[in-house]
Amino acid sequence: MALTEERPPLELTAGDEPVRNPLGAFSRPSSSYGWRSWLTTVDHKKIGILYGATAMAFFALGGLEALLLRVQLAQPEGQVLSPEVYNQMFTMHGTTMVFLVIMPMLAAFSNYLIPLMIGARDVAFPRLNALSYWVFLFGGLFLYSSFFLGGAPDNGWFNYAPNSGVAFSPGHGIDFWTLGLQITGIASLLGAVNLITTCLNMRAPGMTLLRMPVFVWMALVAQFLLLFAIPVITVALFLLMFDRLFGANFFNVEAGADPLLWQHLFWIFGHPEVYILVLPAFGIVSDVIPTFARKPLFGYPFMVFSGIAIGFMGWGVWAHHMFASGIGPVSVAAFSLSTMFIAVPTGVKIFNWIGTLWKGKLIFTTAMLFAVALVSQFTIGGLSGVMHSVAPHDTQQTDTYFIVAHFHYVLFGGSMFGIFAGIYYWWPKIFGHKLSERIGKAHFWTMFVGFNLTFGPMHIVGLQGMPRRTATYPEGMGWDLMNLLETIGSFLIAISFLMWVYNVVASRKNPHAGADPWDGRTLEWSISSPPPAYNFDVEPTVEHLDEWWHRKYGEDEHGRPVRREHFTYLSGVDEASRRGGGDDPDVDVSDIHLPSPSYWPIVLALGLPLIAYGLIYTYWLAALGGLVIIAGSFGLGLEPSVDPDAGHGDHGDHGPDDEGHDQELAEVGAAAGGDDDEEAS
Amino acid sequence: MSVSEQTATAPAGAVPEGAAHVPHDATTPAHHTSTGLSHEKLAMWLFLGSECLLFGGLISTFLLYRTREVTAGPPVGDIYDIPFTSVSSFVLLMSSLTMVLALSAIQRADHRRARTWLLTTALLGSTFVAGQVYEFTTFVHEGLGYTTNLQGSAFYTLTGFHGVHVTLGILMLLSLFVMSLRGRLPAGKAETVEIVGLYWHFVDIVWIIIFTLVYLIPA
Amino acid sequence: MSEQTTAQVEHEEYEAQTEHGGHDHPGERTYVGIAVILAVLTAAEVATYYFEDQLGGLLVPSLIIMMIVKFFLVVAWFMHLRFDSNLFTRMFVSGLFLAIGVYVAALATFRFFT
Amino acid sequence: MASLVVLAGCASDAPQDMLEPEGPYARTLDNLFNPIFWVAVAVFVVVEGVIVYSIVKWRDRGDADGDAEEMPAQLHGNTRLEIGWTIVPALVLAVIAVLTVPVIFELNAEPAAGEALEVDVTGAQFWWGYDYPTQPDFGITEGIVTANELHIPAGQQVHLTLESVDVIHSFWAPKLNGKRDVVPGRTHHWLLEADEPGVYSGQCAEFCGLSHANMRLKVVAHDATGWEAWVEDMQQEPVAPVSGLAAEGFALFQQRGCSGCHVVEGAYNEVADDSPPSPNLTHLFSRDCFAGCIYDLNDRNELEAWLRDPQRKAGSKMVIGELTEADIDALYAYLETLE
Ligand code: HEA
Ligand code: HEA
Ligand code: HEC
Ligand code: CUA
Ligand SMILES: [Cu+2]
Repeated sequence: MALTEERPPLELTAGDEPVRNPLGAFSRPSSSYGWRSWLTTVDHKKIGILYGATAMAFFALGGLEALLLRVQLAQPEGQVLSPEVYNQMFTMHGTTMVFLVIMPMLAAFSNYLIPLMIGARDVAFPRLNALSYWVFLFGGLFLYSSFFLGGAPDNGWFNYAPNSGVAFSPGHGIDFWTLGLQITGIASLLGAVNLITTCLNMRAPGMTLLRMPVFVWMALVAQFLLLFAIPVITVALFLLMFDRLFGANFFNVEAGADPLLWQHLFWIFGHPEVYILVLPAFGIVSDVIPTFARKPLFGYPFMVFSGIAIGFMGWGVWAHHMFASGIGPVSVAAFSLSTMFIAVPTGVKIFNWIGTLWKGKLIFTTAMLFAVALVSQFTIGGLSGVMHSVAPHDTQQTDTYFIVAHFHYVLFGGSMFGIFAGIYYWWPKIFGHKLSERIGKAHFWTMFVGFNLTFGPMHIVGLQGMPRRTATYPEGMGWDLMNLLETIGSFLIAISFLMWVYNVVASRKNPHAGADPWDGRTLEWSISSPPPAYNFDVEPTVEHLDEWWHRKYGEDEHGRPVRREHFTYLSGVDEASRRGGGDDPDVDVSDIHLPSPSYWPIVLALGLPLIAYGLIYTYWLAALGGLVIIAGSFGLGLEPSVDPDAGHGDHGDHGPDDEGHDQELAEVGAAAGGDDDEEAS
Repeated sequence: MSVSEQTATAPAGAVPEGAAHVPHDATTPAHHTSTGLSHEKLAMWLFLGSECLLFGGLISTFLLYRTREVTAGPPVGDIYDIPFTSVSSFVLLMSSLTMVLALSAIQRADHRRARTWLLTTALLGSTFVAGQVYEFTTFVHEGLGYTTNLQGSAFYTLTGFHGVHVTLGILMLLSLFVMSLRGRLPAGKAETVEIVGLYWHFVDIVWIIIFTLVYLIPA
Repeated sequence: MSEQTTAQVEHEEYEAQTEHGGHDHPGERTYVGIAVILAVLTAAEVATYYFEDQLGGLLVPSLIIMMIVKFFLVVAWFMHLRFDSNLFTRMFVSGLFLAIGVYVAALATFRFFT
Repeated sequence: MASLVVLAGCASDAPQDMLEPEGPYARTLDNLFNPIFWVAVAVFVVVEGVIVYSIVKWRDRGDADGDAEEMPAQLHGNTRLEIGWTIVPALVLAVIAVLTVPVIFELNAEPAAGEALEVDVTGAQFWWGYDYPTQPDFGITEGIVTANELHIPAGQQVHLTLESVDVIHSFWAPKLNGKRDVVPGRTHHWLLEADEPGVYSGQCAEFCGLSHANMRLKVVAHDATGWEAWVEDMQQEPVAPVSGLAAEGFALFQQRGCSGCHVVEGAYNEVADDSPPSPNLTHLFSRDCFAGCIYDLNDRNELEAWLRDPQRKAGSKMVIGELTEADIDALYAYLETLE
């Protein structure tokens, strides 16, 4: 059927080649249950869950670091953390939140949802997908291992040169940072190639680009940004790494280097990066709000095009992070202007969301609360962004808490709120039951209040001249009260986060929510919850934007939607969980081929941290890592994606047709092989 | 980068995932994708688009530092051996020709020629890499080491990255060669050759740029 | 004889896969022709090295133009972008132009071009 | 939120409050900020207002009629409206742009020769050095070197030349102007001017290592007579003490290695080649604060504590052997003579 990863025909019978275990190392994993299955899975849904769980674990860590920052800053002359520790904390906090929380969280949503939303059975390269996840995980663990190996990186999340050089940062912390981010970068790049290919190539029949759900669109734009931004930071990281490990001179001022080179490379990556962090969240709320406003998204094409415009313009504004760095008035003016105008497409989004709310019938589930909170709180962050873009005055604002306020409003008020909206919204799809709405609302309101209490006052202390990244501040600056409030707020956020954790645990036993608990609009709601491994019993043929909605609802003579008597789910849904009718598809699913699980992704991924440790400690280890990677690449490459012995995932046999077909291929293969032997001799 | 290379482009001697379509299978159309294009080829083009920003960054770094005074050792422009580099550039350029010839042969199922051309391409590539190694050694003798000055670091890093790309390409070509010997590379899999070829040509065009911007245009 | 048949089968198999079924690939002659042009251009490039002084202000523009032509020839013919799907071109060109735009702008902030 | 920010505008006793400028450059910035701030407030009010209105007006109250399934009108969009809210913000931003761009160039303009007081500023981990080249127009007939406290005449344009000896720092005195990064390997310029005599607080604003938080500075603006007096003082070489505790300290200053790093003009002019850049102590006691302006020089204990352990300022580049209390007393007595 519609699977791309078909069994390579010639492998089956190519003489006496041991196809099954190319290196004879393992026999192929076959289980799809139990904990082991998680190590070898290539199912985009499981991988999505892995990404999500890992990201939330890192969120707890990054949040814990933030709490330590806040405890230190609660009062002037704080003594809780030494400057050494404080600097590690804010560096790891920023790095974690950006690279190990929000990016993977959005990878989680993209992985889980894109195939479901475009009517596909998996992503284009399932095993590569697994590889991405493991690479990401090992990169994150590698970075965190620095805490136990002499100290974490401590130069801030943008790690300016030359303070990042060996002369000023002689420990290994920065090495962990450069190498760790290179590893996670590989994961992102692989993911980008994979997901873009998926979006472009694996859409169900009729799913034209302009019928894709907005989430898919925004994820696609974000993946393009990743595709092009990751190599830029890779260059920066390599240069720094070569400086540190091999004595190169890229940021060696004595040798005439220009420290601004680092800033340019970092921010050419860094600014697109912030849109990578927020666009998928925009996508999430663009799907959540219409569902709970009971109305289609207002101005779908504008939403799509403004997203593309943001992605595009996002490349031309990076130097707004360098207004004070001395790049000269002409450059400053150019980047100031380009930055301002990025507010236009973003404004379009805000207004269109409001247009969707307008005259809707708003149902305030927790997901909806978070979504609307994004619209209102992101706006605040966006407006302070516009204030920064006024370059002359940014020389006052930059490197103060006014900036810290800005980016927490866009990152927390934008990305995190969007992520929580998505979590509450898709939870029943992913796990079959809803999270408790009661706890959810408590979570939301605590978080909302805590968030504003934490980051709101930062605007004020920022304008009052409190610089960021300072481990301590003196009395008498007028910052004391606000800092105390911020710290209290941060603990409210922490409590709200614990409420969420509690909700996850407490809701385990909630009743099954059914396939379509929110009366959703997009295809993922047309299949059972959780979806079967193969997603769709029948590949959907798409005729509309919001296809599932249109299958459920027709129009009466006044153009008002009325629920249809008959519509068909796209995979078997159990009787009890149907919401307002619907039939089951009538097809035999035993014919669906799925790629088989594989050990190779995790093995291959393991090679990367080995190389990284090796570069820091001893090259032998690096060589070993290299071997693991080579072995892993060949293993992954030579292994057929569908295990011929595993009975094609779901059913033990192929029909007689297949049998004959294999036979035929065998002949071709043998003939070709035979010829070659003759020629070769 | 070497690592991401290997994984992202997968094919080092490999059956890239999903490469094998099943043309004889009645239930599966030859190309079942929304665009009618194969996943692997699309993925390769995306990857190459991404590589533009990688090499762009390295080239820009070099250009920036090429205009700066050096504090020790010779500026790199003083020790170029243009005739030598021209020859090795020419070798690499011609390897692109042999690469397309290999592809065209395999599409005709002319396996013998395909193998010849694959091997020639790999050999030309190796010649280029050998030339680079030679160049590096002479430069070091002339007093420009990796750590000597800004330009040394930038030059070796840029050309080194390119060299690693060529080397990976050679590995892929050799893997294809071995696959073909073993009869695992029928015309039906010509696309694998094509994809490796795309990578190979890309590495070649990067050199076309480097040759002009780095070597020929005076600082 | 048997080789012939197998080759044919395989070739058809190949053709069946390519979306336009047997669209025109440039033949080997074309490839060789392109290679000749590339070689000539390279020779011309190298020649500029010996005539730097005579060329004066023309040197850099002429080198850049030759570089672009070579680039274009390889991409269009050897990499088949001329004949292949537009989508590939778009993916590649967006990376390429983005790289040019971004890095030229970055270099400009260093007053590289003045 | 907006109200909070307004509140900030009114808040007093914040010595680094950028919303209360006390010099023409900072005021130019503030004047630019004000309209933009109010534009933002207006957008904020409109957007949040409409959101709140929508929430209140159209939230689903599980209507009494029980017809939960009744749908609102299915509006798909309104192109004219959408074009409208694309264009209107663009126009608003165009206005902001027109206000902004001239200011960028204005604040980067270089003053004509002789018009401004020239000061060379050096950023170092973790203190500021100031070097006043000879400028007879300003009474400076012989170069002046000092640290951490920047003295300027009030009402006078000051042109800074910024250089760093190690990593990136950023020079910032909020009430007088915005920041300018101090980047090693590059020479940057910046302008300052204070309306009135006074002391203006500031600090390094680019993360520069362990004591980034402790790299503060003061700008002291003098009236005309104060300025003349200061210049006069600074051009006097201190007299080396010949007797008493101070003389002991004078000798210890060399024995304990202080003079390997610190210049005291007239007595110890040469520092060791491998010494880290260190503040010039010639007129130490003309200042009120020291070591990145985090300690009060008028408090004897602070300086003694510093000599006991300069590492109390984390990461300080001043590394000395242990001093006895007697040494410290003597050194203090000597340092006190450096006025
Ligand atoms: C999710 C991430 C995200 C997003 C979306 C944004 C969005 C924007 N950012 Fe932000 N930014 C960051 C994350 C983000 N930023 C981070 C992490 C940093 C700091 C990095 C560091 O130093 O550590 C930063 C720093 C930063 C700076 C540098 C400040 C400094 O260090 O000196 C600037 C300067 O211009 C800036 C500007 C903007 C602008 C103009 C937008 C715009 O896209 C915002 C547009 C949105 C709106 C304006 C609101 C909605 C619009 C309307 C309702 C229409 C009507 C509006 C008007 C007419 C004004 N940002
Ligand atoms: C998405 C990104 C993101 C998010 C969500 C956050 C969340 C938070 N951030 Fe920050 N932050 C950044 C991105 C982010 N941040 C970045 C990029 C920087 C710049 C870094 C740099 O300068 O280099 C920064 C810097 C930064 C600073 C400035 C430090 C400085 O300049 O000196 C501060 C200070 O208050 C701060 C605070 C907080 C707080 C209180 C939260 C809170 O929202 C956190 C809430 C806390 C939790 C959610 C934790 C709860 C967990 C527990 C209670 C443990 C439970 C355990 C189990 C369940 C096992 N952050
Ligand atoms: C290794 C070099 C070195 C030696 C030796 C040294 N100092 Fe210092 N000193 C410094 C540096 C560097 C600073 C700036 C520290 C900072 O502010 O972070 C400094 C700061 C000071 C200051 C504060 C100056 C100001 O204006 O901020 C005083 C006073 C001082 N040193 C006195 C001494 C005395 C007395 C001795 C000898 C006992 C001494 N120093 C030895 C390097 C040195
Ligand atoms: Cu100097 Cu911060
Ligand atoms: Cu930005």
